[in-house]
Amino acid sequence: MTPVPLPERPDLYFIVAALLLVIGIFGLLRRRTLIGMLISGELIFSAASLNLMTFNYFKAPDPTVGQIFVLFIMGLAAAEIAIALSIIIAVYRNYRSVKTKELSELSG
Amino acid sequence: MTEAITNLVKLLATEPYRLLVFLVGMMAFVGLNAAYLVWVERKGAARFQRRPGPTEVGYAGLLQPIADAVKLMSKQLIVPAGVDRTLFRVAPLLMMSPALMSLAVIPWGENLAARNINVGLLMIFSFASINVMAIMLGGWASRNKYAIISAARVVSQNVAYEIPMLLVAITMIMVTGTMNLNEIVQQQAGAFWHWNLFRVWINPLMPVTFLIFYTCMLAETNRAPFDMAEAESELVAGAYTEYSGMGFGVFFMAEYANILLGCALATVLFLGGWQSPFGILSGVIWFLLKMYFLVFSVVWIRWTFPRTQFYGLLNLSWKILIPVSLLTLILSSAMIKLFHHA
Amino acid sequence: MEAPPDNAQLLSDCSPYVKFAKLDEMLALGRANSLWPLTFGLACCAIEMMAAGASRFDLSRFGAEVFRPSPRQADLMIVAGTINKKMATAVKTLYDQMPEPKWVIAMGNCAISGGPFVFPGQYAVVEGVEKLFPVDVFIPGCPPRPEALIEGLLKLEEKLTGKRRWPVVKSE
Amino acid sequence: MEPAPTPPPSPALPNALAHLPIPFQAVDYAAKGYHLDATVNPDQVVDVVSLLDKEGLALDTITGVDWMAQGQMEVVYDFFHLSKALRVVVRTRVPRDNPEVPTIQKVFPGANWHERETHDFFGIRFLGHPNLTPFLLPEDATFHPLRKDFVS
Amino acid sequence: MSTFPASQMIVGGVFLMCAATTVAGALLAALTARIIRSVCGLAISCIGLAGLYYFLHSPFLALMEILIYVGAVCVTIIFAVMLAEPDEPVRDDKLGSTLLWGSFAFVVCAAVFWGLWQLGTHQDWTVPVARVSDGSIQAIGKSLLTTYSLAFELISLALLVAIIGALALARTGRDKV
Amino acid sequence: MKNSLKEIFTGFNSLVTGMRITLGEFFKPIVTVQYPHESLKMPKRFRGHIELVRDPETGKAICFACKLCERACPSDCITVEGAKLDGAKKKSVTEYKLDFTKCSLCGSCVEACRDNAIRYTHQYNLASTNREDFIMDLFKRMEDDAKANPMPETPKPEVAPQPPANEAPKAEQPQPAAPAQPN
Amino acid sequence: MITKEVISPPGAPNETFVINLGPQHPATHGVLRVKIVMDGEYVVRAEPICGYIHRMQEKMGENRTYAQFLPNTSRIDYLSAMTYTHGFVGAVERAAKLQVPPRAEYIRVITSEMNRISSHLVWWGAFLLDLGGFTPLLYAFDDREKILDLLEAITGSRLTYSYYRIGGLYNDVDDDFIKGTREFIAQMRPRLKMYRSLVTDNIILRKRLIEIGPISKEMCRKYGATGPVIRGSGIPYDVRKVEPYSAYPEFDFLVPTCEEGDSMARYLVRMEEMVQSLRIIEQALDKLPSGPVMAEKVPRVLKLPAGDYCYAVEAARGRFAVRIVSDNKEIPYRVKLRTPSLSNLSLFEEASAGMLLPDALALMGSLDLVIPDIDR
Repeated sequence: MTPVPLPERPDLYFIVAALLLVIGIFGLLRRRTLIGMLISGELIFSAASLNLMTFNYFKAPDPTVGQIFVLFIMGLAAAEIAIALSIIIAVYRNYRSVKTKELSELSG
Repeated sequence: MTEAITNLVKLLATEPYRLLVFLVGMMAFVGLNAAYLVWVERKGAARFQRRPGPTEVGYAGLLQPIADAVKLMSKQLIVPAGVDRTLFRVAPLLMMSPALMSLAVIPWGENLAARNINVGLLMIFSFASINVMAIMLGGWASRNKYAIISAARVVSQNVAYEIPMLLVAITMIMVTGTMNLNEIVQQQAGAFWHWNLFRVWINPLMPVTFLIFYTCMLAETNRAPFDMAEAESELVAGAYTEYSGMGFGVFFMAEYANILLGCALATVLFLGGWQSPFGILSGVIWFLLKMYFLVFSVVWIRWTFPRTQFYGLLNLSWKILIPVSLLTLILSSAMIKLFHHA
Repeated sequence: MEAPPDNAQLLSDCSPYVKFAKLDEMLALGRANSLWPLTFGLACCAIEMMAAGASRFDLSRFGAEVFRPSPRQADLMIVAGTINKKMATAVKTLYDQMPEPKWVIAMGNCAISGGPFVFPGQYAVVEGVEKLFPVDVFIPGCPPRPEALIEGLLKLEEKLTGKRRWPVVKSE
Repeated sequence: MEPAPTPPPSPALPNALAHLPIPFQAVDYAAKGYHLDATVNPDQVVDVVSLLDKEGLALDTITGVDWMAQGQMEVVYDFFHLSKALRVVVRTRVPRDNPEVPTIQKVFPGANWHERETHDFFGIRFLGHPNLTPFLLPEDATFHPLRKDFVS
Repeated sequence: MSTFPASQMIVGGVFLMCAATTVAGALLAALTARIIRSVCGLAISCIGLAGLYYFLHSPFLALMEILIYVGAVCVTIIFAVMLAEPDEPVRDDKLGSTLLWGSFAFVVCAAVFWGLWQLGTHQDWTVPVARVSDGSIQAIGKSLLTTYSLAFELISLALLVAIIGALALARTGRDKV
Repeated sequence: MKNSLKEIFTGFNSLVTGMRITLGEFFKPIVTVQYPHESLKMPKRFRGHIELVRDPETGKAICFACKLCERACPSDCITVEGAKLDGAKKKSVTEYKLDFTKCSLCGSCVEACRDNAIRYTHQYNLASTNREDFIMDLFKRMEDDAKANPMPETPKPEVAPQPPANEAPKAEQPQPAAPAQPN
Repeated sequence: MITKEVISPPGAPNETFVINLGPQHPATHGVLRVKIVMDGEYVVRAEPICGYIHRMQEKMGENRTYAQFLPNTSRIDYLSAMTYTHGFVGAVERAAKLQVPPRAEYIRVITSEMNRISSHLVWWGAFLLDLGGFTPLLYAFDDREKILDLLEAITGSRLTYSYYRIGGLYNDVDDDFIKGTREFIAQMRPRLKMYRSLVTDNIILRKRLIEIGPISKEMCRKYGATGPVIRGSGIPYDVRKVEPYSAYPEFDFLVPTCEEGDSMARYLVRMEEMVQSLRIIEQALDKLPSGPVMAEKVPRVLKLPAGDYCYAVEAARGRFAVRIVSDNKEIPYRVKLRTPSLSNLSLFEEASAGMLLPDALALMGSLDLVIPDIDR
């Protein structure tokens, strides 16, 4: 029996997705700037998308569903980026800083 | 013997080899073309200005690009103090590679594409969007005020012009019903009125669509009159100000490779690709003829007009091109729905 | 600023041990035929420099019409005009910003020696661009005709390649 | 784009500014190249210039002359009229060892550069000038080359 | 592909390269101190991810990933970086805390992977999958405009709101200064 | 709306007109004088650097080192030395140095010379890698010329020099015919 | 025009940055340096810094005799050298009470106007180069070569003519010149029409110039701007009309003006001036009197009577005035050169505030600067 070719092994995708998720969470927690956190957030989105696609490809009967969901995720991510960046720029203009530590006014 | 040849052909026909051969061939072709487009540009500019242009280096200056290449390669590469070294070095490559990769899906002739994929059109657009990143990173990494202003301009310009370009692409996808470039060309077989440019019965605004595409192509490749990125009289050399030697050379080549790509794409989408205008004797020669005519017109435009003002450029995109391209999109879909499909 | 080894220097250092003759020749030929000047005019001579680039005389025949606005991409600095003491530092900086190998043409009498603006007790003019950095070709005149600039370019090519490819024009 | 009417021929000049309280002297234009000439004290300069401004004259130039033998510096203000042939010269003299004149930059903003240039060349200080730094000379220049005793 | 003997290996290699690119890009994005490199990391990661999508037989998605993430999202972020220029502040915490965070992350990673693995292999999925469509662009288009038309509309609405919101935010931010 | 449409139309039209004009120029013949292969003829009055004129009868320099040119030169680029040769009535020039790198080609020297002893050359394409090439010894130059061709063929003042500033001009013809002389 | 209110309220964060245009920059046509404080792409404050080509012209005036100073005048504004020499020569002649023969005056007018056309052609090309169009520069230089050929044939030099002499001219013109000039006029008129359809009507150019960089009449007066700048703002000030000199009163020509005061107005004024110059040359050629070209009795050693003497001419960039202060010696006591570019540029700081960078550079180009003319 020939070994399963690498691209056909779901576990590899899972590893990548898990790594992406963890790196994303790690970055989200460790980053001190808003844009850095945003980027980490994007990584988490990517992890979710990859996971969805993997399950869809290997386990689901309709291969379009996963793609459509990922497309939706992309759309949402784009929207989120637009909003988030405009907030960041507005914050920057008002407070001259995008470092989360210095934005105590926001929480208080 | 014949068997061996058949085997060889079979081997070549298999994907990886074919891809490899075509990619290498494509790179050589693009490299040569980009170099000689510079020559065409210089010769053309000279003739528009009633002078001979390069004549002394080789016959009719044909060795000029080679002399330039030799010189650029042997120049000192200055990486100025304070720049972001990695990004500074990566940016030219990032500019060059997407253009090369995109050219792999262009069908130069029947069965003459490195890779005939179903989403060829999409691939070109998605890779083209990487260009912006490249100029931007180059400008940013240079740590030079002119370069940064230029980078900011490039982004707003390319974002503004990507929208009408994509809208036109969607129109074309709708009209042709496919994203496969090979199929798009095949649909335009026959005499020249079968070309998409003249298919006014599908969309009466087809020539306008072509003009929009052409304008956007000029803007996306930062060509005059939209060359805000390297507006010499304002920003010195714009994003490329700090680049010397081959770093600049690669940017320079990539610019011409992008022009080549834009013109090739316009040829495929609107001018019937390799199809001959008379319905017979189709072949790669027609493709090249059409493409070089477009390239010539790009040179022609550059040496005719002054540069647009930056807000004029954005106004043109947001106030004219986007509404009109939306109009053509809607019009085509309506026409297709009403007259051409069930 | 990083100073990587100068290619030309490296080559000439190695030449006793390695035969670089052909390569050298090719490089010289390439360089000589693709001299991109810096867009840099100072005074009257700059107009003649522009005229030399214009249709009547056309520098582009020698591949030298690619005037680069950024010193990083230029090979040749045509100092066309008077350099005064206020400008001298800027010119020097420009020269330093150009990547090796680079050449300088002093066009016009002002660039060669300060020209007619030198008089006893003068306080402003640098008496010749040679005081700032080495010059390869001198073109006298006030201002020199565009042909003289082309001739200077040919002289520079001759200096680079060691032979003159063009006929010598005798005036009269 | 319309062609402008030809300006009227010059009026009888000596009295053109006669209503102003300035001791103008009429000068033969053909011989000298200007019509009216006035020498005033340094502290009157701003007032005189304001009056000329109200008359609609434009500032031509400001310059200095170093009269070393007399130990004086002369500051010369040239004005011209925009529609008739009327050139007015206003002069003032200051001691050479302490040349100070009030600035007319508030009246004619264009005087800014002319005054800086005059300061460059002669070392005449224009009191109240916002930015009396070297204009044509290098930024760190401390010499005044057009003084007659200048040696480089 | 089957006619080419080493194609299995090449394909496997390319696959691993994609996976590695994805992870390496993500690491760069999360760890580097300079924001601009972080964005580059995101872009690299997205390109790798696009490769993975390609292996999952959805080239359309792969190209959309590049178009949207690299061409739009990353460019926008770099643009914002240019406007705001926030470099990461120099970290003052000690090695110990980094190790702590790292090991914590590793544990989470393992847990997540284990969970996914369990889910993927041991759950009772309908195997083998009977494909009801070929996953082509046509199929996606049809689904988008039939089954998922509501979601599609909602996403469009969200995007519209986002654009307007972004415009409003950016404008007021500027005017206040 | 109508106005903006009109603007778009006229704008587009202007672009097309521009492109038509440049295309027209594209097909016109070139205007370039391809310098090392062909060259322009300098006009008779062209002011190159100066040179000493030889007397058509004796073949010697006309100049007798009166130093008027030296004094007239605004940028001090001429140095003349003369000496009385044995049995000669007048001095004759023994050294004539021109520092061409300072010259402003104003022509003061030629106008100052009362005997047409100096004239302009038509050297218009000087260039050298050596600056010293332009500190010229005009006397030596003339001597070399004398060795090459002992007698100047025709008396030819380069430019029919107009009366210099200090002489009252002769009443001239309204349009003087250009003196026919080969160059 | 898009401009921005540039004065930030007090306490607002400072978002500006400084860029240094020049002294070597393609847009400054030489060695002007402009220190621009920018807010994004908007110019907050643009301060020109001059002196990078200061060549001591006024100092040299005190070191040389009147005749020796003549070549210098060609090098102040090398693009309209004739008019500058005219200004200096005129001042000396006025002081020495020399009567210049009419033929000389006519030839002065012809050569000055040809020089004006060639100067405007260079401006036109360089301005278009600023705006990013390269080809017009070469067309302009092409036409300019024709003028230079004509002038070189009579003066012997292409740029720094030194053609006028105190009391007349260096030498007379010949038939070839007159014939050539007539030919040139016939060639130039259609070329100007071609320029119009190639450039003036071009939509891109119009969008870039119309309503960009307005300069008011009052600003012109306050800063002493002259030449096409002031005429572009609607004031018909032209030295040739207001203080007529030389043979100008004998010719029929118009002083073109535009009310708008924007960059396009200055552009149109210069284009129209070329047409008017052609008219003047044509009339002068028709009426060219015969006679000598040098005044009688020009003293060998010229000493001007003590006093100060002014003379103003209309150079291509505006009013050029010379003030000679004499103390009855061979060399002047003081030579003051009032150059138009200096006054024209001095209003740039005020006029450019709040503009976008490319617009500000278009404004600078429309002022038609020659830097040695500012720095002298």
